[in-house]
Amino acid sequence: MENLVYIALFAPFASSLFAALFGMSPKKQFVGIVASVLLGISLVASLMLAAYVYQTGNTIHVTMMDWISAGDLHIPFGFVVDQVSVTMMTVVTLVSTVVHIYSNGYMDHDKSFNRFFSYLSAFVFSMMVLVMSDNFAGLFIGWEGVGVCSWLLIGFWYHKPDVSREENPAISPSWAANEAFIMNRIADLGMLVGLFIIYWNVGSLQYDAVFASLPQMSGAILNAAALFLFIGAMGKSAQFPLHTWLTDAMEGPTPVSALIHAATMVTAGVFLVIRANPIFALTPEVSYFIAALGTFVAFFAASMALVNRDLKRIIAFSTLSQLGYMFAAAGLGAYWIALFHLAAHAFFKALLFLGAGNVMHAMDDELDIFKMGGLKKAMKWTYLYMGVASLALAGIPFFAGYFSKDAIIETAWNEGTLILWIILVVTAGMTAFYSFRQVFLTFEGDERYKTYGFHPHEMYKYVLIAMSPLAILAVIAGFFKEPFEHFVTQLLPEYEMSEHTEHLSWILGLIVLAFAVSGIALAYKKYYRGLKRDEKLESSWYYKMLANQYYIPNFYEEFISKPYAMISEAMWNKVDMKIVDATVDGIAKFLYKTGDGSRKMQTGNLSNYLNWMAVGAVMLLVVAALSAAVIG
Amino acid sequence: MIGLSHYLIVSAILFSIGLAGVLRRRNLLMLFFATEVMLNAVNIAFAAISHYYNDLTGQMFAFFIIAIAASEVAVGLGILIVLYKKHGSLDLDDLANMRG
Amino acid sequence: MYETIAFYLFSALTIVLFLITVMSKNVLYAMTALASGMVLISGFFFILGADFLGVVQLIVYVGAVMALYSFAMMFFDATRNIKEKNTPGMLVFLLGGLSALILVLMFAAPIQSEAVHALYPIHEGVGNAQDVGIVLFTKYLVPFEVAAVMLLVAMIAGIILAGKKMDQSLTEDIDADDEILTQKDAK
Amino acid sequence: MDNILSVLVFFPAIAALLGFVVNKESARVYGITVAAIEFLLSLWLWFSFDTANAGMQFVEMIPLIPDFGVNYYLGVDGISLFIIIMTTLMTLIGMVSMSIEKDVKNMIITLLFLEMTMVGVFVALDAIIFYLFWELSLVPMLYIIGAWGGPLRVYASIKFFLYTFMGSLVMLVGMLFVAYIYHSLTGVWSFAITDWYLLVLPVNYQLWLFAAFFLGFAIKVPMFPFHTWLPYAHGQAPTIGSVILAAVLLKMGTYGFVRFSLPMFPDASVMMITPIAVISIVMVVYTAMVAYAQKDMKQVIAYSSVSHMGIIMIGIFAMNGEGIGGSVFQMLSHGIVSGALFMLVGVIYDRRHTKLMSEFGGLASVMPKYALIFGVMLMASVGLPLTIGFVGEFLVLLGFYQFSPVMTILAGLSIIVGAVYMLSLFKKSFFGPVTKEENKKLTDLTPKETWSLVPLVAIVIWLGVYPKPILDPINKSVNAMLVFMDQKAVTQEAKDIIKVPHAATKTGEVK
Amino acid sequence: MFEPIKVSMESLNLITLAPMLLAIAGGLVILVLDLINSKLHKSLYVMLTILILIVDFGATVGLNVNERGFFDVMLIDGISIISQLLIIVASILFTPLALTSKRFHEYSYPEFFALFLFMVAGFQFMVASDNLILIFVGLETSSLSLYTLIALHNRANSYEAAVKYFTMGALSAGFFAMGSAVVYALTGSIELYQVAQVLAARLGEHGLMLAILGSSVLLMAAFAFKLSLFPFHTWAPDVYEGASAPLAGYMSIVPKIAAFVVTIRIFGMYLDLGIEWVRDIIIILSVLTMTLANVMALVQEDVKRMLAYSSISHAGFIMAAIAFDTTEGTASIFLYYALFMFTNLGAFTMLWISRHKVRRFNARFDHPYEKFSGLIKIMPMGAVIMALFMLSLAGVPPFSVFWGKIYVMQAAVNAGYVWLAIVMGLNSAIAAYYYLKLVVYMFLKDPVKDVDTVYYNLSKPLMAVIGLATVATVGAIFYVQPLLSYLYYMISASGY
Repeated sequence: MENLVYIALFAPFASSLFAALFGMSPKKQFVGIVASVLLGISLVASLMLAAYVYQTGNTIHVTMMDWISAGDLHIPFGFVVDQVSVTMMTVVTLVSTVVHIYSNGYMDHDKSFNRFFSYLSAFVFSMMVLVMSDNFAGLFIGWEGVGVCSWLLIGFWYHKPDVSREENPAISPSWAANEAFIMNRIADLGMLVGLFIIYWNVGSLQYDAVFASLPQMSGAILNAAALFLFIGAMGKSAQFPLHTWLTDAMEGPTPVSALIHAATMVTAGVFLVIRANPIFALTPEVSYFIAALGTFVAFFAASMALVNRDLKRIIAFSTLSQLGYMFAAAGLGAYWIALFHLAAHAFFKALLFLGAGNVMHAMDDELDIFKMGGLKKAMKWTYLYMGVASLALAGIPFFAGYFSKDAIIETAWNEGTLILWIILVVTAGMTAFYSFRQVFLTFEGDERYKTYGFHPHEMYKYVLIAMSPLAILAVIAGFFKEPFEHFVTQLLPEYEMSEHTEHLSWILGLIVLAFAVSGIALAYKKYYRGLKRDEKLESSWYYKMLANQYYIPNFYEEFISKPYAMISEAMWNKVDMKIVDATVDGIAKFLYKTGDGSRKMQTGNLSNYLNWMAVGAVMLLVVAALSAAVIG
Repeated sequence: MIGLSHYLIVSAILFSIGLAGVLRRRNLLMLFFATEVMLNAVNIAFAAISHYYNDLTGQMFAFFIIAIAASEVAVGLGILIVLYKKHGSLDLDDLANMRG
Repeated sequence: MYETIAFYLFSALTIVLFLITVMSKNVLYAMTALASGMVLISGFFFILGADFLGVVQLIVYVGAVMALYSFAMMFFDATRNIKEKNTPGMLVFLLGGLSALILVLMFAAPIQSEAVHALYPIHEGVGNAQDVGIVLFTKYLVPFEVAAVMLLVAMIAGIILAGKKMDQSLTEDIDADDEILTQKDAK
Repeated sequence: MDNILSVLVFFPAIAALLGFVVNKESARVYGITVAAIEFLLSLWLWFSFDTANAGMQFVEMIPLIPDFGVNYYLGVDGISLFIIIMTTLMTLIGMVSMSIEKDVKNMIITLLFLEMTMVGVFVALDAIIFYLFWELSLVPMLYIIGAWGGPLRVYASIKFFLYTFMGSLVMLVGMLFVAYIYHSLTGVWSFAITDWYLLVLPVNYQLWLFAAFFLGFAIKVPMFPFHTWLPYAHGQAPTIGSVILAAVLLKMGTYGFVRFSLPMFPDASVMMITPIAVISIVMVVYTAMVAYAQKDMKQVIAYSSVSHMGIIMIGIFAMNGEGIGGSVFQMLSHGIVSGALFMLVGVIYDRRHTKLMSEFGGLASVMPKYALIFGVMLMASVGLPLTIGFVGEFLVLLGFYQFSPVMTILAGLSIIVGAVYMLSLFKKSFFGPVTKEENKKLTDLTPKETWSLVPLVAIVIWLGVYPKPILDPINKSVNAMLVFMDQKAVTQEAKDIIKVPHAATKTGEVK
Repeated sequence: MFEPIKVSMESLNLITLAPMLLAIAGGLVILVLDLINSKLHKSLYVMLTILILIVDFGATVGLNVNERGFFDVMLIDGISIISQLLIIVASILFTPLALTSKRFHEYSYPEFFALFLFMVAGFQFMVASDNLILIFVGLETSSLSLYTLIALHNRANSYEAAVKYFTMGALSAGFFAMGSAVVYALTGSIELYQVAQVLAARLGEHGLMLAILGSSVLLMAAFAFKLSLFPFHTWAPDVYEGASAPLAGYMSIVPKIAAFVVTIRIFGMYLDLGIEWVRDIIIILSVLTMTLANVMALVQEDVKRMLAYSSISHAGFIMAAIAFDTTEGTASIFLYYALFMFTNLGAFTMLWISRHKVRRFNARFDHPYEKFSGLIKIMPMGAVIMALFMLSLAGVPPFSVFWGKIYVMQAAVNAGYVWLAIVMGLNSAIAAYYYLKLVVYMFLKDPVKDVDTVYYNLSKPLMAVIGLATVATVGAIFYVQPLLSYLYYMISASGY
C-alpha cells in the first residue's frame, strides 16, 4: 500500500518534471498525453487506496524522510492516508485527470502547451502534498506550493499588457497572479502564526501529537491557534476580506479555473478546518465566527454574481459563495457535511468551468454573456453539461448539490442559528437565479454573438467524453451521501440532526427548494427569451455597486496599494535618502567642513603661527593659574 | 632688601616683553632680537636663583643659554641670508608660500 | 642699599631698553637698545656675584652676537625705518600682559625655600671664575663639550648657508632627462 | 591533514601572489582553477568534519605575540563550516560567471585575496586574527567596487570602506576591553575567543561591550539605520562584487553576533532582544518598502538583502535552537539566493547595460531560461517551502515566536512585503508585452551563465528539500552554545529566556 | 683655594658617552675628508655615515641598562637605550635616500653628512640624560643641524620652512629655558631625579601650586612644539612641505622619538608626583591634536602635506600614552614609533622617488594627488606598495602601524581610558579617509598626463630601502613579539 501512496503522490510530480523537460519547446502533443496518463495513474492509485481504506477502515501512515530538524523541532516528510485525505485525494486526482485531458483540447493552440502541463501537474502534486501530509508543516508546503502554481497559472498568459480597471477588472493576468499570491501570503502569515502557536504549546506539528495534546491546552491558546489557522484558510479559500483575488484569478486559462479556483485549491481552507477539526471543535466561538463569515460570504458573493456579465466571474462568485456554505457547515460542526459538499461541489463546479471553457474556446475567449445567447444549437453537449452542473449548483433535487447544500442549510436550522439559516436559504434562491441567468443568457434566446462575428463550434469529442465523469458525478454524487457519511465519520465527528430537525426536514427542504425553483423561474422569465436590458436597473446605485463588487477592489487600490506605493516611495526618497543617508553624509561633510575651516589657521604666515603658539602657551598658563587657584 | 622675587619678577616682565616682541614683530631680524630678550630675561632668573640658593647650577644654565643663543644667532642669520637672497625681504608677510 | 639702588636702576633701564628693542621701528635703535640692555644684564650678574657670567655676557652677547647682528644689518640694508604690519596691539598686549601677570604671580609666591640645598655651592672667599671653572669642567664637562659641537654646527651652518655655493643651483644646469647618473649613483 | 584550515586560508593568497606572474589571457582560467581547488578543499573539510562533535575542530594554534596574547588560532564548528563552504562556492561560481573584460587579471588576484580574508574571518578563533581578516576584507572589496563599478563607484567604495571601518574600530576597542578584563582576572593576555567564552562578566560590562561589538557587526550586517552604504555599494559594484558582498561579506556581521555577542554576553544579549528585534523589524518592513520603491533591479535586490538580514538578526536573538539554527541556515540561504539574484541581474546588465526595470518588460518571452532561473531564485527569496529560503525563515520566525508573538507577526510581514517587491520586480521586468525594440533580440543564457547558475538552482532546491546534512551540524553547535550560554548567564531573566533544547539537555552536551 | 680634584676613570663611566662620541667623531672625519679631497662623491659619504651609525648602533646595544656616567649627567636607562637605537636605526634607514638617481643640492655638501651625524649625536645626548642643561644643549645641537639641513635643500620653500621651524624653535627654546628656571627656582636643581625628590617634599607647601603647574606648562609648551601638538603644530605642515621628502620623513620620526623620551622623563615625573592636572592637559592636547590634524588632513591636496598632518595626528595619538603613565603606555610609544618608522620611511621614500625637478602637476605642490592618478596602470608594483603603506598608516591589520595602534589603545583601555580608546578608534576611521584618497587616486582613477616619469629618482639603493620598508610593514606581525618583549624589558627595567 505504501507504494500506492507514493505512486499517487509522485505521479503528478513525474508528470510535471516530464512536461518541464519540454517546457521551452514548441507544443508536443505527447506531453499532454503522458501527463494525462500519469494523472490517471495517480487517480487509480488514489481510488485503490480509497477502496482499501473503505474496506478495511485502516489508515496508512508513511514517513519518507526527515525534513527540518533544529532545536526541538522535527519535521518529517510524512504522509497519511485516512478517510479524509483519501477523499480529497480521490476528488483531486479525479478532477485533475479530467482537467488534464480537457486541457489537451483546450490548450491545443497555445504555444506554451508543454509549460502549461508542467505547471498543472506541479499543482496537482502540491495539492496532494497538502492533503496527504501528516503534519502542519507538510500541509504548509503544499499550501505554498499550490499558491505558487496558482500564481504561475493565473499569470500563464503573462505577455498580456496591463490595462485599466474599466477595461478589465483584473488589469492583466500577471497583475491578477501577483494579487493572488500576495493576498494568499497575507493569510499564510496567519497560518504560520497558527503553526507557531501549536508548536510552542505542543512541541510538535504532527497532527496526531497535536490532537492528542489538545485537552491539556488552555482555551485562549486554542482560540488563538484556531483563529490564526482560520486566517490562513481565509486566504486560500478567498473568504472576505481576502476574496478579491479569486475573481481576478479568472485571468488564467479556464482549465486552471476549473481545477484550482473551483474544485481543489480554494477548498484547501475548508480542508484545513476539517483536518484540524479537533481544534475547532474545542473553540466554539471561533467556529461560530467561521460559520457566520461563511454564511456572509455565501450571500455576499451570490449578490455580486447576480449582475455580473462575465461568464467565468459568475462561476467564480458562485464558487466563493459555495465556499461560504462549506465554511458555514464546518463552523457549525458538521465537518463531514462540509467535506461532502466540498467533493460534490468539486465535481459540478469543475464541470461548470469546463463548460465555460468550451464556450470560450468556441467564442474566441469572449467572456461577456451579453454577447452570447443561443449557443445551444452549436454546443449541445456543453449546454447539457452546464445545465446539469447548474441544476446541481442550484440544489435541485436528486442532483449532487441538493444533498450536500440542503444538509448544510438544515444544519444551520439544527444549530438554532436562525439568521444564518435564513441567509443561506435566500442565498440558495439567488444561486439558482444567477446560475440559470448565466445558462440562459449563454445558450438560449437570440444569437447575439452573430453581431460580433463569432463562429462558435463544439469542443472536441474526447474532451466532451472526458468531461462526462464529472457530469455523471454531478448527477449521482448525492446518492453516495449515506456511505460517504459512514466512511468519513470514522475519522470526523458524527453530526446528527436533532429529532426536531429530523422531523421538520421535509419542510425545510421544501422551503429551500421553493427558493431555488423560484430563482430559476425568475431567471427563466427574464432571460430565457433573450437579453432585455433594463437601463433603469443597470444605472441604479445598487446595481452598480454589485457590478463593481461593492467597490472593494477600488477600495483596496485606493487605500492599500496606492498608499503602500506612496509610502514606499516616501520611505525611499524622504526617509532613506534625505534622513538616514543624509545624516551619514552630513557627518562626513561636517568633518570635511571642519577641516576646511580649521586649515584656515594654517595661514602660512609665521607671525600667526607664533601667535598660535603664544596663545597656546598663555592659555595653558591661564588654565594652570585657574586650576592652581582651585587646587590651592 | 631685594629678594629673589624681585629679580624673578623683573625676569618675568622682561620675558613677557620679549614674548610680546615675538608676537608683534614681522621683520625677522627684529623678531630675533625679541627672542634674545627672552633668553636674557631667563638668564637673570637663573643668576638670581643661583645667588639666593648659593648654588652654581643656575650660573651653569645661564652660561649654556648664552652659548645656545650665540649658536642660534649664527644659524638664524645664515638662514636669513639665504632667505634674503631668494626673497629680497625679511618681512614675514611676504613669506607665506605654504599655507592651508 | 647700594644693591637696592643698582637693582632698581638696572631693572628700570633694562625694561625701558628692551621695550625700545621691541617697539622701535628703527633697526639701529632696536639693536643699540638691545646691546645696552645686555650690558645692563651683565650688571645684574655682577650684582648677583656671578662675575664670570657677567664677563661672558659682555663678551659673547655684546661682543660677538651684536657684531653679527650689525653685519647682518648692514647686509640686509636695514638702517632705514622698517615698515611692518604689526600684529594688532590688542592681542600682543593681552598675551604679553597675561603672561607677565601669571609669571609674576608665579614668582611672587614664596618660591624660595630653606628646604632646598645647594648641590654645587658657591664657596665663600673663592673667586667666582674658579668656582665656575671647577663645576664646568667636572660636572658639566659633557654639556660643555656638546656645546662645543653645537657651536661647530652653528659655524658650519653659518658658513655653508652664507656661502657662495648656495647662490647657484647645483642641479640647475643638468637636464633631467639626459642625466645618466642613475647607474653610477646606484653603486 | 590537521592544518587544512591554514591551507584553506592561505592557498588563495599564495595563488594570488603567484597570479601576478600569470599571463593576462590565462588569468581567468587560473582563477577558476584555484577557486575550484579551494572549493574542493572546503568540501574535503566538510567530509572530514566530525558531525557528532559540537566543539571546535581542526584547531590550529601558533603563538604570534605571546606577550600580548595574540595567537594564530583557527578552528571550525558547525556554525562556521558551511559558511566557509558557501564562501568558496560563491567565489568559484562568481569567477565562472564573471563577465568583466577590463583588467581581468587584477580582478582575479583581488578576488583570490578577498577569498583568503573571507575564509579567514570564519575560521579565526583569535579575536585579533578575526579582526585582521575582517578589516583586510574591506580592501579588495574597495578595489573591486571602485575599479570596476558604475559612475558613482568611488563614492560608493569609500563609503563602504569608511563606514565599516569606523564601526569595526569601535568593536576593536571592545575586544581590547575584553582582553583587559581577561588579563585582570587571570593575569594572562589572551585574545582567544574560546578563552573569552569562559569569562563571566557583570551585566553592565556586558552591556557596554555588547554595544561596542554591536556597532561593528551592525554596520556590516547592515542593520537599520546603518544600512545606507549597502545600496550604494551594490548599485555601483560590478556583478561579481555584489555577489560576494551579498553572499559573504554581509554574513560576517551576523556571524560575528553568533560567534562573539551571544556566547560572550548572554545577559546583555537577552536584555537587548527587544531593541534589536525592533530594529530588525524596522529593517524587514522598512527596507522591503524601500525596495518596492526602487526603479533599478539591482537596488531592489540590494534592499531586499537588508530586509533578509533583518530576519537573520531576529533569529539570532531568538535565543533558542530553532531561531539561531534557522538564522545560520538563513545566512547560507541568503548567501546563495542573493548571490544568484545579483548574478541574474548581471546577466541582463551585460546585455543591455541598464538595470532599470522600466527598460525591460516581457523578458520571460525572450529569455525563458533566464526567467525560469530568476523565478526559482525569486521564490527562494520570498521563502517558498522546498526551497532553501523557507527553511531558515520558517525556523527564525518559529524560534522568535517563543520570545514575542507580536514581534514575530510584525517580522513575519516579511513574507508579505517580500513577495510584494519581488513579484513587482518580476512582473515589471519579465511579464507584459515586450515593449522595447532592443529587448526583442536579447539572447537567452549562454552556457557559461547557465552553468554558473544551475548549480545554485540545484543547491537551492536540494537544501530546501533536504537541509538535514547541513542543519544537523549547525544544530549541534548551536545547541552546545545555548547550553553554554545558559550556564554562563548571570541573571535569572537571561536563564529563563535562553531556551536550551531538550535534545541538548538530554545528551548533556557541554562545550 | 681648592684641592686638586681627583676623579677616577671608572666613576666617569665613559662608555656611556661612547655612542655619541662615535657619531661626533664620524662627523669630524667627514669634515676632514672633505678638507683633504673635495671631489669625493656623495656615495662615499653616505656609506661612511651608515657605517658610523652602525658602529654607533653597536656601541649603544652594548650599553648596560640603568647606568649613570660622568657625574650623573649621562643617564643610560632602558628608554634611553631603546630610543637611541630607534634614532640610529631610523637614521641609517633614511641616509641611503641621498642616493637618488638625480642630483639634489644638499647632497653635494659633505657637510650635510657631518651635520647629520652631529644631529644624531645631539638627539642621543638629549635622550641620554635627565639633566635639563644637557637636554637643552642636545636639543639645540640637533635642532640647529636640522634647520640647516632643511635649508640646504635650496628651494624657496625650504628656506621658508627653515625660517619657520627656526623661529618657532627659538620661541620654544625660550619657553624651555623659562620652564627650567621655574623648576630650578622651585627645587634648586635641574636634574630630574633631584627635582622629583625636592618637589615631592615641597608639594604640600602653600601657594606653590601655580609655580609647579606653571613650570609644567612652560616645559609642555616647549615640547608640544617639538611634538607638534595643537596649537603648537602649525610649523609642521609647512616644514614638511618645504623640506625634502627624506628629511620630512625623518622629522616625523626621530625628533619626535627624542622629544617623547624627554617628555616621558619630565611629565612622568609630574605624574608620579600625583599632579593629575598634567594628565588632564596631556589628554586634552592629545585629543585636540589627533582630531584637528585629522580633519585638516582631510582637505589637503598634496600627499606630502597630508602625511605631515597625519604625522601630527599620529603624534597626538601617541601623546595620550604618556598620560597613562604605565609600562604598557610607555612601551606602546616606542612600539608605535618603531612600527610607524618603517611605514613612514616607505611612504616618504615613495614620494622621494617620484619627486620631479619641475612641478608639472601643480604650481605649488610637488606631490599632488593627481600625480598618483592611475598609478596601478603605469607601475602596478609601486602602486601596490604605496597602497600598503597607506593602509598601514590607516591602521588596517596586519600592517605595522596597526600593531602600534592596537597596543596604544590597549594601554588606554588598561589605564581605564576606554573613552579615549574610542576617540582614537574614531579618529583612525577619519584618518582612513585621507589615506584611502591616495589609494583611490592610484587604483581607481585614470592617469592624467605624461606620467611615465613618476619614478623619476628611482635607484637601486632606494629600491632596497623601499623593499625593506615593505617587508617590515607587511611582516610586522612576526617581529612585534621580540620587539615588544625587548621594549617591555627595557622600560620596566628603567622603572617607567
